[in-house]
Amino acid sequence: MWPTQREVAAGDVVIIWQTRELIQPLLITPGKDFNSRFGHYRHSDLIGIPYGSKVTSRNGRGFIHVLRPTPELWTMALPHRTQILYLADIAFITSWLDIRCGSRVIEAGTGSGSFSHSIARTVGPRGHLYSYEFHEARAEMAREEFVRHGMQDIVTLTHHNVCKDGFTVENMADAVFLDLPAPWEAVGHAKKALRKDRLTRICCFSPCMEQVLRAVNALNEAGFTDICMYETLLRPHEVQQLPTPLSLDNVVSKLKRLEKFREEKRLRQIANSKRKREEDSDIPEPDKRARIGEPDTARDEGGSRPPLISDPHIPPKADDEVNEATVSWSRVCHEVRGHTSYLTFARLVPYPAETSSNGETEGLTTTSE
Amino acid sequence: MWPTQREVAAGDVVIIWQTRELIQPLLITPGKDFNSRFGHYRHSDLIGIPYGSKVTSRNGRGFIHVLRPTPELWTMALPHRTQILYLADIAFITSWLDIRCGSRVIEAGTGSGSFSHSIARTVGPRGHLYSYEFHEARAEMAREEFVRHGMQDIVTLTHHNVCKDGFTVENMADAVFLDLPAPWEAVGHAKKALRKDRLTRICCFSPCMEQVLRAVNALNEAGFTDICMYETLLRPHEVQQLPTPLSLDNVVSKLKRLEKFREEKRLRQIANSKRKREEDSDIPEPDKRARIGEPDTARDEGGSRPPLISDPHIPPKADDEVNEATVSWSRVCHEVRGHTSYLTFARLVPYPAETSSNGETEGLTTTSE
Amino acid sequence: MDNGSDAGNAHHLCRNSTIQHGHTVLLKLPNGEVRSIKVEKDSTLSLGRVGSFFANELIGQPYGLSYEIHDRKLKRLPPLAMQDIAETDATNELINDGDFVQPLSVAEIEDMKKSGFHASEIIKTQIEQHANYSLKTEYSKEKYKQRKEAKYSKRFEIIEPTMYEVCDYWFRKDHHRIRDIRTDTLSQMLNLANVRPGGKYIIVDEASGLVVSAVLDRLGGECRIISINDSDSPPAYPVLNLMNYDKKGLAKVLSTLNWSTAQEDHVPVHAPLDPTPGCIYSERQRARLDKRKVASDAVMKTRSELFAGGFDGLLVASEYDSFQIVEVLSPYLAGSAPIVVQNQFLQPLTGLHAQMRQIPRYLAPSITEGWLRRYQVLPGRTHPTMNTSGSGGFLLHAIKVCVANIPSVV
Amino acid sequence: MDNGSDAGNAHHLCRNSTIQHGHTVLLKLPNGEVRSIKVEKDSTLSLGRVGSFFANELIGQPYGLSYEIHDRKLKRLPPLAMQDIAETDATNELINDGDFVQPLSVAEIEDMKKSGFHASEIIKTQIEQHANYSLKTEYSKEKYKQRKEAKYSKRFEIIEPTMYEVCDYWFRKDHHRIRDIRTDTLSQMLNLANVRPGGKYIIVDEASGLVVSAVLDRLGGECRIISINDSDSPPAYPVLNLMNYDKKGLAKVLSTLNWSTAQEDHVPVHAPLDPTPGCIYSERQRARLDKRKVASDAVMKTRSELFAGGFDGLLVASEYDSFQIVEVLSPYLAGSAPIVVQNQFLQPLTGLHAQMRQIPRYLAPSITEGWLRRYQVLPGRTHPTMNTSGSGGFLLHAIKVCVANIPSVV
Repeated sequence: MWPTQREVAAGDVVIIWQTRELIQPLLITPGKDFNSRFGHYRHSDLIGIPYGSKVTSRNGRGFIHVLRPTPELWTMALPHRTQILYLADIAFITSWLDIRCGSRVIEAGTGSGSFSHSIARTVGPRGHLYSYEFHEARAEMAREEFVRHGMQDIVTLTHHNVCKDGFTVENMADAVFLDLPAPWEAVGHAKKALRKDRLTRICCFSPCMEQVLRAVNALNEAGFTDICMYETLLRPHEVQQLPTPLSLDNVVSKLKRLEKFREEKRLRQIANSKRKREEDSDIPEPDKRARIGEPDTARDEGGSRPPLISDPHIPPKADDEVNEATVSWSRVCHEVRGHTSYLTFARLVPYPAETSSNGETEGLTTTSE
Repeated sequence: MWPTQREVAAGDVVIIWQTRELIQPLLITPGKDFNSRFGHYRHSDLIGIPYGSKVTSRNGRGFIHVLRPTPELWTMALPHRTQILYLADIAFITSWLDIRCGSRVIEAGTGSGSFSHSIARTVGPRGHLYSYEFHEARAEMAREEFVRHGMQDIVTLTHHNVCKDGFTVENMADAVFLDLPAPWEAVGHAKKALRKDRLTRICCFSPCMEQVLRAVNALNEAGFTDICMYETLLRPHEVQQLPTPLSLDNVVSKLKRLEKFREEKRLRQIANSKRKREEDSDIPEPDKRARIGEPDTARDEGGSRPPLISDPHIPPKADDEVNEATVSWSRVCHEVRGHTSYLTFARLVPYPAETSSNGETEGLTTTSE
Repeated sequence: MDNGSDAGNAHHLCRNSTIQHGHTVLLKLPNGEVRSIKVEKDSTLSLGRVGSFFANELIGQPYGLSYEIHDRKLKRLPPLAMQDIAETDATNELINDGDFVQPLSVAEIEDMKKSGFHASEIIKTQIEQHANYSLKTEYSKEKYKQRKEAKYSKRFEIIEPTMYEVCDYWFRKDHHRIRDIRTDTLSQMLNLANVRPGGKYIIVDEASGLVVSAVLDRLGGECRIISINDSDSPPAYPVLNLMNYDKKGLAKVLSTLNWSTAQEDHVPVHAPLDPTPGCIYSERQRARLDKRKVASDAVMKTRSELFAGGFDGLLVASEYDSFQIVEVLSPYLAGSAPIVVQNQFLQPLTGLHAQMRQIPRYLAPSITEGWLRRYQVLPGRTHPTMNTSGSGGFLLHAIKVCVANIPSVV
Repeated sequence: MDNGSDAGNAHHLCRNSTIQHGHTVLLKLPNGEVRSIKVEKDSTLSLGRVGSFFANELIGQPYGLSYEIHDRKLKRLPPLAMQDIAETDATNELINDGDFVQPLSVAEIEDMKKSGFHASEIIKTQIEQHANYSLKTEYSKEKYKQRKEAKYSKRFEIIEPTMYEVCDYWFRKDHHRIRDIRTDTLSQMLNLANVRPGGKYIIVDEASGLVVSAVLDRLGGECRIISINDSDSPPAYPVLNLMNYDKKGLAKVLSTLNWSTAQEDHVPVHAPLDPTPGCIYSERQRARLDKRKVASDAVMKTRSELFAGGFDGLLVASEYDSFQIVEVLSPYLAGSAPIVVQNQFLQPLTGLHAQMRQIPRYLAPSITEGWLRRYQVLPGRTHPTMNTSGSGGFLLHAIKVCVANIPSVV
């Protein structure tokens, strides 16, 4: 799998983290450059630096972080060949299927390889992943990717229609994961591939409920038991630094000042208008006068508001005594993933009836391992 | 519906709130007593007090709150005749079905009346609820309850199998709510009952996915459109007052004091043991001596720990400088409702094709209202 | 029966069932986008790519129907049956997750180049992406076709402005301005506050008028509302515009105070409202004085009404210190009246809860968070929507009780 | 191949696939309850109403099978097919919501009396409740029957102690002691921390050893763990007991420091570890001195190992100030190593997030909450479980990066 040495070496696949939304893999190739809106970088400058380094572009346009790939980072960075599996599902499936260091696992199909990378990491060199992909070009890309990532000894990739042709191994897998449009067609083959000397497990990954109902039925008929179904998601929370909520006292005092200001202004205007009227007493039509004065007053009232006056569309939160205190509040992000797939699980129990003709009444036996 | 006057009167149904878990209705009947583990109360003492009063038992055994019934409180207090509908579902269904003051609504079945009370409250005397219940005794209890609650003018209750016999009204309901095991059997009848002069709406309430799939199909075939399905729940959060998390500094200083104490104790023990050995030098077997002394030492080490020493099973959070500061933190309650039912909604649009022979190509028409 | 004609009735603020001149209406376009548009007599309404038509075509039409534009004329369409409907998630799903049905984008090619892929690999991928399309299931093909169709259809629907639709529209359009109040949360607020015909409510609405509009719509105006705001001007409730209420009818059921005039010890700084004897006033000045007096009298009347108390519920959706709000306004609630406080963050309600539960006047404060899930229910393809809203806001509710000790003995 | 026999191997802490003398095993009883029981050779194990049997019957048996007790002997049973299974929710649903299938309880009768119902009404209700039962659908009847059966069955199952099952068992038994870490959250911690064979991890586990156990189980001991605790004694990790690890093998992969010995400037107050010249020591005293020296050497070695750094990940589930913990321990992480902090409350992680994002050493701190839903999938009766856990804890994860500025120019 990906190298574990501390420094970046030529030929390593590294993860270039630019922003949360811009994370991409890079094959370190001396002589090549990496260019992005966050700067220009020579691959050769990255060789020998510790993984996890922040690298600044000398032209000052920005910086990048050079990270060691993990299946989780790879999932954020990988070129999507199909809809991919995400952390919550992968993690939960791995646990439920009891996939551990040394496990032998089957997956179909390979897809974008998101699950494959995570499982290969977990089972390690003592375990093995048998991955099947129906689509030839996709299988080829995945195969090259696995080689580039040093996973060829852990993963065996087969271009194969498992629904029709079954799996290439028999009686040896600890766990089977089916990410297929019609998993029920592969359930029988999966049973053959699972080892019979101990408890083994299966998972069908299906986005639609109708697929679940058919898969459950097929699993039950094939003799799988403890059938159960889960959904799991991650709710991402975002943290916001916000001003401490204002006290009503601030609002009241602001509103009072505002009222006083307006009243004073009005009285000034009346006084002005009175003075004018007295001065212009030779003009006989006060109505006209008033009509002339009116727009002025209106403009004045509307246009020369003190800065404290609020736009009625924007509640006036600011005050003279500006509230400097802030709080860190969080909430779930506005738009989140609402569904990925239903996870249908089942177990295959090595009950002696499987191998004996009289299971129902047979006494206690001990399986030898 | 329930009286709106400010004071409790004889014949009122009130809600007696004892604890969050103990909320019950009470019909105020002069001469009767109300007895609970929170005290003894005369009904007549409750007459004339304002709704919302806290009433103390004179024997000092406790107090109760006398509340005005609302459909929400009633749902918490009602005698369950069937599995009941809860706030989140009732509220959402009411909104989606556009049930408002004046609406004419159909529900089947009545069940425990939780939905009926909420709808009757919302449509008010200008609207009407036609409620159907298949089960005779349950219908009878609901009928009596509606009378006791002054709802007889708003609700018409019919004991009736709507799947077989349909509804008692035609072309007049604004909305239909079906809480039936096989809603698809009533969809055709519902269409008849809905008015055709404007947009109307329907909701099927089903706990199982298989019921949803059949209901969706039936709605589509009956000409309902905009079929959609929702689930809604309330996540209750609990607030806890907790000590502010301790700093590591406290732990470190405690661990250091502890280490010092132990070392001093050990040195004391060595000194003691040495002194004893010198005093008892006539005894020739130091091994035996030590063996005798050993249990003492062990007991001492194990038994006379200073109060600061931690039980390894309970991490020692307390310290000399006890942290008095607390924080209010919240989390979702440990066990919560995970599912009630799936809510399948649809609309019935008054498209002229309904009444005309050539709907597909017909030009614009204005319905007269 | 609902009809726009009696909107002026003091007891009824009925929802309009037909579109009238001057109404603002919501239209749903073929791509699912909802747009608000003002219907002015004799004008032309443009829906961008969907086309244009004469506003008069819509006037008098009932809400809730679908049309197609033909030569600026509307043709009424039958509603879509399920088999004609594209995936709910079509747009999102294909953009976010289903890139595989599209040839490589320029950005993707750039990314591949940057990742050190050879040109040959990129070309191979391109071919694969196309091959992929032909390999896709019927299901995916249909989706792709429908999305294309949605792009070019001239169909649109007039949305009936129910409270549910209006809330949903604003939640999608600008959830910040309605403080993240989602349809489920709004519905719960109305039920928890026991909103019923004939009720009197105090509302603090900094959610663009959504809460006020919801109560008005639910009760068809058979209610009395005092709303409290933080400004010296009447509150701007843009959500209310979609209700197309008659202004006079509205004024009879809804009055507003601000945090200053809502104080019992508030002393208005106002000038004498009657003309000063000996002064000569122009007609305009006199009209202004009259208007001032009417406004001032209205405030005084609303103040008296508030301070007289006996309100049936308090609904709060505000940015200010919510404990202060509850403390200032709860004295005007009748015993047993519900208090419902909304916030888009949990933390302020946690604090409010901690403060309220110290005070016997507030019975059983409880915090809840709404959870809502929408499903696509197309035949054989039933599943929850792939994307959803993360949060629809939090609620704290409690019951105002009377603290006076009333003893009882058997 | 997994087998208990090689548990002493330094590189393998394999899970036992058969039950051995001294193992603690989990048993699932007919009512769904899971119980832990210690299997001691030649003893009798009692499962209450289900019955008793000789422990030796279980020794040597593989995990994961079902048995029935007959005369203190075990008979192995075939696994239950779906049609033989009772509702997942059977117990809860009937207790919480389905009172209608039961006659009135004494408490209900009391409540009805108190509510002013007449005796005749109560009797009517009683009759109705019974009538109700006969009217119930086949579905409900079956449920009722199955629940009755569950009560009297002698069937039990030995649960294979997978990390998933162990976490689930503790979450149900005492979620406080594992800090609300649900199976989904625990799984995410392992993946987010990039737990892989051969990795070195620093773990702060105040979750009864759940996190330490999970990492050990996932890697079969092919790893190195330093755990930091807050006590002067080795940490009590009760969850680890269910793993039935060989003590010696465990000591090779797991070492513990406390917050004092994990400080670089820590000066041990210890006495001379070599015998004081001229003193006479008993054999026991000498042994005690030796033991002290071994313990002290181990601490010194673990300290050196920690301070040498280069760890592959930090996992924290602690009650203490999590920012301090991260600040103290992150220097020992290799560049690019993940940091994963769990808490059962959101608020402390919100604070931690606000502090960490000020510091360039922590890349992209993110907070997530796990969401998990279980379904019943019986034929024709598919639905999510009626009751579920409200919270499975929160996670903050970030990546430790190197702050040294490395410039690059093209």
